[in-house]
Amino acid sequence: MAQLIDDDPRIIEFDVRTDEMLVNMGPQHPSTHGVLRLVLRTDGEVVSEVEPHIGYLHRCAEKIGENLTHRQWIPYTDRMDYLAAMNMNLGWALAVEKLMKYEVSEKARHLRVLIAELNRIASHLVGMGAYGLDLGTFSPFLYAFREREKILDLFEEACGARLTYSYITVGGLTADLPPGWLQKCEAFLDQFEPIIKEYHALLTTNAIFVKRTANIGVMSRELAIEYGCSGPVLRGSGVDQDMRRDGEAIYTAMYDGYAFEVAVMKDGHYPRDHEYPPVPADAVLGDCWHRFFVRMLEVVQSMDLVRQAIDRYSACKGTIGEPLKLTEKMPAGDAYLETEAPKGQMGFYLVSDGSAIPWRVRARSSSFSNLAVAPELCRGCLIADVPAIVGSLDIVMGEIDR
Amino acid sequence: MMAAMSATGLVATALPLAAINWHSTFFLLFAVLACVCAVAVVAADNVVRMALYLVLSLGATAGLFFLAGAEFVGAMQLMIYVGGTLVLLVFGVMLTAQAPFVSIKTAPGDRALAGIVGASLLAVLLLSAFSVEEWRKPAAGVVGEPTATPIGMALLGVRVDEPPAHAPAGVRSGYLLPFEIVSVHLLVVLVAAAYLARAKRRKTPRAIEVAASVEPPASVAAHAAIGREPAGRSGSVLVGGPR
Amino acid sequence: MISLIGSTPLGGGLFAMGLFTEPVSVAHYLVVGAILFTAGIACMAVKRNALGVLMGIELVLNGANVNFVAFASPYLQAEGSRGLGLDGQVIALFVILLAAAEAAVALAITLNFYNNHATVDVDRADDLKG
Amino acid sequence: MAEFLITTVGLSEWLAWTVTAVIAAVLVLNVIAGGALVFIWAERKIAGRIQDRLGPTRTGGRFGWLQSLADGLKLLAKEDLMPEGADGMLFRLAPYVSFCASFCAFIALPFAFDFIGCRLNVGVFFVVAVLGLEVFGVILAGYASASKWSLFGAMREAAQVVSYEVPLGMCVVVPVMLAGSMDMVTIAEKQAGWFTNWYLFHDPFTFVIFWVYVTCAVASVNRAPFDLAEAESELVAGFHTEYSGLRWSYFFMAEYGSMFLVSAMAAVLFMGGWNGPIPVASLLGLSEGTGDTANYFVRLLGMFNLLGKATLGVLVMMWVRWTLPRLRIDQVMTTCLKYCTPIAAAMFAGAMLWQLFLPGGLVPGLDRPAGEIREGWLEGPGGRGAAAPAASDEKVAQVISSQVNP
Repeated sequence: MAQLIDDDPRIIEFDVRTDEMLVNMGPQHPSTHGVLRLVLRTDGEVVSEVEPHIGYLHRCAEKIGENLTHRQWIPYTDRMDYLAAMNMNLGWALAVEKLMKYEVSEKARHLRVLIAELNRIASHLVGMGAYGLDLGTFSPFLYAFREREKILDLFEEACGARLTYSYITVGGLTADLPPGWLQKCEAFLDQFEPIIKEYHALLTTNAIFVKRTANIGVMSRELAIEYGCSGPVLRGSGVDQDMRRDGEAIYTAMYDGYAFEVAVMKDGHYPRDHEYPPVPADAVLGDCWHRFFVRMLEVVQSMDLVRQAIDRYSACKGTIGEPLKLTEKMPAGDAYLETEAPKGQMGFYLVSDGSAIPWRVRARSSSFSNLAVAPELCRGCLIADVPAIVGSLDIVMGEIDR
Repeated sequence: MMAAMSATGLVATALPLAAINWHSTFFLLFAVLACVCAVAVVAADNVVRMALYLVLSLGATAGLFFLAGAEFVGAMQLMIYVGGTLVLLVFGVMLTAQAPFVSIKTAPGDRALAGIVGASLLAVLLLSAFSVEEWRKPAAGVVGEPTATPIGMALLGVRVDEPPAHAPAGVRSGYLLPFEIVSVHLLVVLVAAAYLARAKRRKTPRAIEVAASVEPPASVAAHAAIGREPAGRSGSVLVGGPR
Repeated sequence: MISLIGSTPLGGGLFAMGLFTEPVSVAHYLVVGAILFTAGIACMAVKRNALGVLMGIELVLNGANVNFVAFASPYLQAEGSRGLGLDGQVIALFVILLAAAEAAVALAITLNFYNNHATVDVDRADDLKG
Repeated sequence: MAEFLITTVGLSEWLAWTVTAVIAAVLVLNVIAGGALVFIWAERKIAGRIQDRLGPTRTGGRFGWLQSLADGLKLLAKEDLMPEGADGMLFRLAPYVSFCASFCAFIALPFAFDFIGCRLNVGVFFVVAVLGLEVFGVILAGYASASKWSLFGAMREAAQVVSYEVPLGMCVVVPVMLAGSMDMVTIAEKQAGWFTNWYLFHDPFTFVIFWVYVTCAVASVNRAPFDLAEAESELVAGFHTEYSGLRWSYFFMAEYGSMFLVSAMAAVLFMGGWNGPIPVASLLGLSEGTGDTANYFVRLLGMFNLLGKATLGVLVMMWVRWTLPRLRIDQVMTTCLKYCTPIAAAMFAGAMLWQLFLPGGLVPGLDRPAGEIREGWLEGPGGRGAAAPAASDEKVAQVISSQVNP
């Protein structure tokens, strides 16, 4: 052990006697993604310790869920990961359906995939743009939002809302797609595809971006698993896990027949289904660059999935069916289901006493676990690396604080 | 108001304004600035303020150099002296910033004593400054454009300027040797400064102790840490990833 | 503006001394140099902060420089006098350079002092007394 | 100007000089203040266009011309806040220190042959020195704000500026060496004629060192990707976190003033100053001495040349800012100490050797005024000789030979 620490090139002794300083980063800080407060213990520019303080956005969402019927709680799930509200709706709806052993129609299933994957693109676009902002470049942020706006336009047309949709609901979806929507969606995908190259040029392969992210905040496989990280953060460390493939049957059944490859580095390379920029030489598996890159890959992956879903959905005859009644009684018992939200594995747990109102509701937030690893990653980094690392975890405070 | 205006008009008419000598006026401006700021350095207690006054004083002195036609020396003063003071300022902030705006007070007795001694010293200096007739005579007038060429040539060992009137023959040398000596001297200082400021790799066992101390305490309440006395322990920290 | 300055007692006094109207002489510079020098000496004597002492040294050197430049300047010489000529300026130059070097060394000393005493108060440097 | 006032208007001499000085000062001040307004507007429009949006569109007509002015009014009306623990005097003083440093440097900047505040014999040196003073305001602001973020910003700025002055100085010395003068007017004059005479294209070394200069200049005026002192994603707003209203805007005027200044420096040192790429004036038969009106026209043309080049430099800085992410502090220092400084030193040596062995350049046909430089060194060596007549060239040569070969 002594030998190990001694060889650690990170340990440097300065001649100057220095004092440590406590700095509050947040809750009002440009790069803490909402109201996260980080208390940094720094020695000059070097951060020796980071402690996240959360709870500034706590709204008792879980407790509210215990006073509403299952479908009435859907709008509250919107406000968890408000950047991927569709996926939150989906997670809760599936959990309730699991308890009720309810199965939605084939057409609704494909529509759910379509909508959820489209929202995954939107969420990753925000993550990508905001990450650029964290590293001090503003333009990619607006490029990302420009495309996200188009997705929001599509959503608006489908369900009338642009941020908090409540579209996917228990027993199906609130409405079917309006006519002509699919063509618009395809048009969007066609024009969006070449723009991804722009993002790669502006960020992924940019020399300064690589310098700022490669080999920064390296998280080993073991660390990622120990802290319960999930989603792109987990896959960025090289762990091959994706709930859409490895999850419970009721969830994976949704993706039955869909071809997609989990965006993770296997045998030293990423999936080669499309043309991607090469991994820079400095990047180490598990660093900020890889987490970012996995997100970029998932954007392409989700585009593929959306295309497939469009085909399947339009091939389906009939209607998507009606969602369950607001007061539909649930059987007594409990159910827990984790789904693959854009930020990671989002779990919902509910216990029912036989009424329409769940007796207990709990949510397992992916961002919560992903943020928990930040102190480990930030130990010994520079102040400028703190936004880079926290940004690469792509957290949403609405989901952490619930 | 009216009285002030009429008084102004009176003075304005009474004084030979046409004979304003701008050179002298600017001299006065810079001289007053330099002197007042120099005194302020003595009077101030806060290091950063002292440094600010010092910078202003040095800058005003550079202005005096420009007025005296020593443009190169003036620019040099701005660049080196003032730049050097900048570092001083940074050190001032770093070394005394345990609490905001700490000042190490001077005892009033010391100050009074210094005032007396300083006043007498100033008196002696002023006496000598005014003692030579030649120094008191006003300047003869404007001479040709100053150039930095003679200084440059002199530093290369060649004198192209006119010798002073009373200069004995044979003592006019270039400054190549001093120039080289100063260069080497500065190099030595540079190396020494780099040596002092360099980051050292830690030898053996203390690494463990330090690495352990970097580990977070079991419950690090920020408030408790804020209340902690500034330990001032010799810094040894983890820097970045394995770059 | 000038008349405004002239209307104040101080400004009027300066006018009376001919400071606005007469060309400056070497003695003017010498006065400035003397004040800077005295301020520097006082600073060195009075300050307990090592950095303050350092600033005093800078002021002293600067005061000396003012004299050198004044004696060297052809602008300031009276009729028939040529002063030091170039030599004064070159010496002033060397003084500036060496002052920079001196500041570096002094700062290093201060830094070591701070490392050993956790203060820059020079009165605390009394470890050597018998 | 002053002569005109004395002879034509009949003002007394001191009044004429005062009026002239005030007019010149106001002009230069307007270059900074007006320039800052225009550049801020341009920055917003450019940033908008780069980012696929429009930028300001409404205020003052179609293109939002008056947006900066409206912002200025807003800043004027804004409450001036000061943190409770701040050092009041330093906090108030800091923006002015920054602004004054930026303003003072314009004194020695030649806009055209005679359009210069004060033709200093050591102009280049002066500008670099004074520009370095701007950092004082930043450090004072950072210290006096009593905010940790401000202090971080100030310390970063100090480290960065002190480091980048070294390669910047080396870059600046190269044109000085080629021209044999530190006078910016002389340096620009030496590059008259076609653009091949620009020091940028003088030899390969100067071409490389120009880009080093650009890097260092961007770093020394704190623009992205080197804007660590105000890195908004890390340090909230760095040294001006606690500033608001007019004081805050002074920092910005200083920043835009310095941006313009270093760009104008690049134009004078490497891109011929007021000499355009094509010597339009001399092709038209206009040159110095063909009459007052012609002279004036030539100088006006030269001024637009210089302003154009400097503006181009500023626009490039904006382009860079809206494209690149920010470097980290250690990477900024690495860039300076491991890349810029050695490259600048090597290029300096290279340019020196080139000047020694190939003073006429590789292409013999080019009319390059480089060869006459060495004689130029000995011009006007009377130096400080007050009463004595300026020594002639022969005399200097004689002095030199007598001292070099005793």
